[in-house]
Amino acid sequence: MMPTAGANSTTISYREACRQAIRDALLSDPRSFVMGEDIGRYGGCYAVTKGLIDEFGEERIRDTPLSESAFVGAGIGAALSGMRPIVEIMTVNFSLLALDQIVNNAATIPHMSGGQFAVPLVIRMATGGGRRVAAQHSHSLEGWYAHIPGLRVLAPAVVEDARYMLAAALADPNPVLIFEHVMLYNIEAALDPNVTSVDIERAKLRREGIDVTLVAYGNGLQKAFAAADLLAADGIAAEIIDLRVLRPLDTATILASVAKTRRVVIVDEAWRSGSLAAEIGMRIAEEGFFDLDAPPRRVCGREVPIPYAPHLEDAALPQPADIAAAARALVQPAKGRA
Amino acid sequence: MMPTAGANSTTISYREACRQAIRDALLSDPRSFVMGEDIGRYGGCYAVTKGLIDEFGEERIRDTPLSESAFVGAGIGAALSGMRPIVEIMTVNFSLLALDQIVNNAATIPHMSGGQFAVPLVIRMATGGGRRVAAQHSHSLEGWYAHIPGLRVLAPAVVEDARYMLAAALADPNPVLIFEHVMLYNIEAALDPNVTSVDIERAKLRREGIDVTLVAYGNGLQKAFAAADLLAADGIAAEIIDLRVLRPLDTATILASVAKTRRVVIVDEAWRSGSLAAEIGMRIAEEGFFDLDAPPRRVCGREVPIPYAPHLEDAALPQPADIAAAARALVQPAKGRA
Amino acid sequence: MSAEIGLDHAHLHHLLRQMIRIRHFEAKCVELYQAQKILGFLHLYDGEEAVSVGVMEALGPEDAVVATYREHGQAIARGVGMDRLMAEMLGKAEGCCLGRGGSMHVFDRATRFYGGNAIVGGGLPLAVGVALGDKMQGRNAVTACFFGDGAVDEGEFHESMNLAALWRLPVLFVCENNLYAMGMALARAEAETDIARKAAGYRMPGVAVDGMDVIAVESAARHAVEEIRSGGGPQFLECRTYRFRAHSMYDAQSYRTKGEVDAWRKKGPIVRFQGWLRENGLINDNDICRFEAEADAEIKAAVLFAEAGTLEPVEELERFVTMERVPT
Amino acid sequence: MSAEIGLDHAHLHHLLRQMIRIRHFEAKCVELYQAQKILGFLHLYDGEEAVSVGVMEALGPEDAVVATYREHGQAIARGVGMDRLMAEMLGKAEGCCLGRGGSMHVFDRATRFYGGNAIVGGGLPLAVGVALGDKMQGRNAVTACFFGDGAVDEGEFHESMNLAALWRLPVLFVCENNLYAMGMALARAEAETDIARKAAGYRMPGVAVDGMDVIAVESAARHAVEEIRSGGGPQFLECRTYRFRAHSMYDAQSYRTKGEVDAWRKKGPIVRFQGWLRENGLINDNDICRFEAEADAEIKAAVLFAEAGTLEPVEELERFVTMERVPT
Ligand SMILES: Cc1ncc(C[n+]2csc(CCOP(=O)(O)OP(=O)(O)O)c2C)c(N)n1
Ligand SMILES: Cc1ncc(C[n+]2csc(CCOP(=O)(O)OP(=O)(O)O)c2C)c(N)n1
Ligand SMILES: [Mg+2]
Ligand SMILES: [Mg+2]
Repeated sequence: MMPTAGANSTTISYREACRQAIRDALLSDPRSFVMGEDIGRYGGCYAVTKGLIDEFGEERIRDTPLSESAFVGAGIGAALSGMRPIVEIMTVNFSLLALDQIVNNAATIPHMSGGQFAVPLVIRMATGGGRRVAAQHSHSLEGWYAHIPGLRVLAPAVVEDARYMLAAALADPNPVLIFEHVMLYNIEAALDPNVTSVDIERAKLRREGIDVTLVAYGNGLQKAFAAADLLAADGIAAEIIDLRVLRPLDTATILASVAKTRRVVIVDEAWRSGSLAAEIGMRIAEEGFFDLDAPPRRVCGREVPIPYAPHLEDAALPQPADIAAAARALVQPAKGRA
Repeated sequence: MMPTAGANSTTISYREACRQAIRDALLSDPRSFVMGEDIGRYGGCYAVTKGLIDEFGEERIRDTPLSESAFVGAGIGAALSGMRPIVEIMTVNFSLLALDQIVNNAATIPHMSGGQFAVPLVIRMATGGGRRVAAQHSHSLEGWYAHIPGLRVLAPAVVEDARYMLAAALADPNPVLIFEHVMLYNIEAALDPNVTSVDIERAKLRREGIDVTLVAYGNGLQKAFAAADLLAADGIAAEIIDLRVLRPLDTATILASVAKTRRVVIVDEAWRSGSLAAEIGMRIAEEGFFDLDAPPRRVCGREVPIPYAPHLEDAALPQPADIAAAARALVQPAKGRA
Repeated sequence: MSAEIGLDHAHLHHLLRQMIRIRHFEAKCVELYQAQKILGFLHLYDGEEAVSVGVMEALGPEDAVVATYREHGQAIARGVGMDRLMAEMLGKAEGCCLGRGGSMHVFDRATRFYGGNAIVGGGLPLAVGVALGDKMQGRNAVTACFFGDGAVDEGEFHESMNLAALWRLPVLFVCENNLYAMGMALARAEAETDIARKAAGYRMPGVAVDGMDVIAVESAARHAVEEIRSGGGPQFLECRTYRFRAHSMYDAQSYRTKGEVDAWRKKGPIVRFQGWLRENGLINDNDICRFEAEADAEIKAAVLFAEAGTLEPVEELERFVTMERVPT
Repeated sequence: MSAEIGLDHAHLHHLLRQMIRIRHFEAKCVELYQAQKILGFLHLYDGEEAVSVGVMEALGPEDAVVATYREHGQAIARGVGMDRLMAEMLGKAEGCCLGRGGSMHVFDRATRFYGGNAIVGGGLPLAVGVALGDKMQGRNAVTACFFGDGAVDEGEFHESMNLAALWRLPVLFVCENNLYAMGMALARAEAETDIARKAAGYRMPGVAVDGMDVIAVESAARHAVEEIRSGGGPQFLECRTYRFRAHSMYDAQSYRTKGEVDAWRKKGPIVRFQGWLRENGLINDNDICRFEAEADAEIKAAVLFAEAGTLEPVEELERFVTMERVPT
């Protein structure tokens, strides 16, 4: 197999970008290794690590038993002892089994030890719904992780971020979680040859507009773009902010856009109550209150376990039309205000 | 020992109220039983279940091994097979080990099974900081549970609710989580003999005021009262809303108060980013935007692992003076706006 | 009731018929998946039929079952109707879970089938609880808990085994050891690969049985269930079997050789049992053809039923997120 | 280095001195707790001193330790300075964790002491990881992981034991079996109460030793560490001991009888070892008095150091929530 197949081709997939990022890390830092379920022989449940075991061997591409708590904790311990582990939890759905290790050890030890120890660990996991795999396999719980002091939480929504966020994450002396949305692995894009790194600090303006700001992340960004196209047809120019970094939140970039458009719709596939969208909306209300011409709005997942039936799952997740409708209602209150 | 010691006395403690509530449940419903760590022989880590094993025996006061995932899951299974389990997780800190069972089974099975099965389960746990037990034992994660569809989440902040919420929770055909704040067990109050039940639907107006609304829950309520006294000294009349029910949120009661006072400060001991306070603030911004004379404010826990050193823990948690200051800044912008 | 299996024709034919029903049902599922009428994951039981068929024979209607996400065979063997099962796979409102659960989440109240569970190991604590509830309510019921070799790696396995043994609960732990957890070979996942032996660490009686031999599975299960019913506490049954197909419909199978798969296919539960019945003159080709025809007819009807099914109205999406009453 | 313990006076005296230092240190902690200078939980090691003292003798500076929340003894035996330890208990900035961790969270980089952990079982995966990291970096270091009998109930025990054995990692699992998890007697918590035997379920060598006999603990630990260093993979050491006091400072002790406690006190690690040394003329009362006086002086100085300590400025509260660099 060709480890870097696609690297030179003009466009690559999000999946391939993730794979190349991991491969770069393994080539550039002998302390790095990958650990997780079925990442080796199987090639990764989403084929992200395909072929890496052949190139780097079983020591550095470490298949683990089904023991989320133990291998995530082992990643923390390995980081404490000088390694730079890249732990893969197949999906966020299974990360609940490792949550104690992440919250009580990874996020806590540096502060609790008075700065004696750092935990330079990266944990990657797939997240999100849309694959028709029902309630236990479709969670969008990245917002929970964004609640935890000590963690940095990333959500690459474009191929470029999938390609370059990992290197920045590994350079961070703190535990960094990377959430790859299951619906993004197959998207493709051409990489700008002049870009070889990205920051993991700032949100990013992905599309300029003057009428309303759409704040989104992960798969929500795709939907925001689709919604912006719908809005454009109505003569509404939507500005799109890609959060990119879910913790710490880059509030400044969001506020600057809202100050310009004076209206905001926050897109979040997670359950509405207690969603990250609530935090973003509240920050806008706290700090941008007098810039707003209309209440902040959010388009979130319906508060139900995600059903298997496609028409029900589609109804449970935010869709471009919902986002466009919410934006329209803000821009054209007369017509739209529900 | 006297199982109902204090039952007839005028005032009882929050701890005793919890104990009486459990005893009532055991006496009134043969399907109910208590299961958890050290609830029997030891009498409960906060002495809530003290003596119950002598009265009801080991079958119904079931000491469990240190296996949070297994005994919480067992509670779910027992509920499925017709029992009415009252599961105690010593503290919310350990509930992370059982989170998979709560999220993926308890909260999901009724909907996922198309309504074939209900999970009439009550899970009690202690929560919160303030006891000088440092980062791993001081979490305020009830907000996370309030994010999960299918659960009802209660936070008794007064002795009356501690005394009567359990019965309502057991009557609910759905999984109900009750969060008892560790700093409240010793508070005392006289029970109104005319009150023998409480609802688990509505927030409650605990103090009337016209200048600003303080929204709080759990131990935050105590702090809100203290803050209101400080504010009263400055001639500011604060209205206090006790959330009581963290899921589903009673937005109407909050909005009604805010419509009156036009200013709101939300108190939450949890970490600020992604806190329940964010959800409440966002709902006010969404639905009460035009009622507000000033931005919604929140006073939350600092975003740090809770330190052991008392002066640091106190600094990490919201204090009455912080709440009063935030309220003052809203009411007297000239003076206070930071 | 005795652990001796009635070796009369009727019973033997019944066992074969059950395995054929499962095998053919899933073959149809593959077609429907390729036609994109079944979506998401589809974990086939192809090769493991003898396990569920054998174990379910030992259970009565009062007993309970906790299943995995590879549960079509478990459901059919338990008696879940093919029509409602197929409708579920197609996401129809006529499905046993209104189409909300799909392939991985089959629940059926009538047969006390407490669900396919898609979190590996997630069903074990649940099974312990169902058994606890039954015991506290004085029912002499057994809960059969199915899980794979991979689930043995999880902490929930350890906690649940201990709790069941400690409280002497009526649980039959059935480990479907097909030697792989997705692509993870048992020997690469477990320091101790003799799974049945692990039961000893909890003072739980445990045996390993040839999971490709439906008679062996049934008699071991009957024996275990008798022990449990007589108040002996939980039992552990490891069924050594093999998954003939990919983990879920498609995978590169880079983790095993074609030769390994072919060798196991020759030991397949149906081909082997059929052969044994033939050799002993306990069945003739007409019988087999009839069973297959009957199964195909039943499946055809199930597909018709499912295809003709309706979609749950989107307005019902939030129904049952919270229940209004506890169903009885 | 051989598993034979140098039974010379110096070494024997050292062992006794270490146990006395721990016992007296904690006696002082009780006073400070009653004076409300130590707050929160305070889990005393009273009665269990021989375990840490014996095990730490088998470790070198290159080795690592993962401790529990009952870790004063573990920390002192490992060589954490009493002054910084006491300052930590008093919440002072001069404490090893700046006063942020307190009694349950002693960390010390200099001795590779990876922390007291207040989540039962939470340290086991960590220890597996430290050992994995050391092994991958070619260090011939051993990680000693301390945990109680209650931690054995947790799923993390199961997962960590398997992972360490599967990957043959240099971990010494030290179970401090004091027969109770808070008020939960081992026999009420575990179906199999012979903890050492559980190691077999992971093909890990495991032995049980009299945890009240410091010599027995040291030689068993030395033997285990040698095996680990020679590449034999992890070892399991169950130390049978007893907690003389309440779980944490105060509890009703409704879960055990006074008689039981008194019987164990007679078998106490210090009184017993002292007696044995005396009988064999290996020590005289002056030595003992001297050791006690030295310990008390050291403790007095530690208390003075701690009392004189400062409070970390509140402005520093958010420092180290995220690190600017990885300390080396
Ligand atoms: C907790 C958890 N981790 C990982 C997964 C992903 N996953 C689904 S099935 C599977 C393999 C399970 O193997 P086994 O238990 O042997 O059952 P089998 O599929 O072989 O029947 C894995 C890893 C999951 N569903 N749940
Ligand atoms: C996961 C978890 N559950 C419960 C607790 C509460 N708790 C603290 S110590 C303890 C007993 C632990 O017993 P053991 O492991 O035997 O250690 P010992 O205290 O006897 O040294 C319990 C239940 C906890 N800290 N963590
Ligand atoms: Mg398997
Ligand atoms: Mg113990």
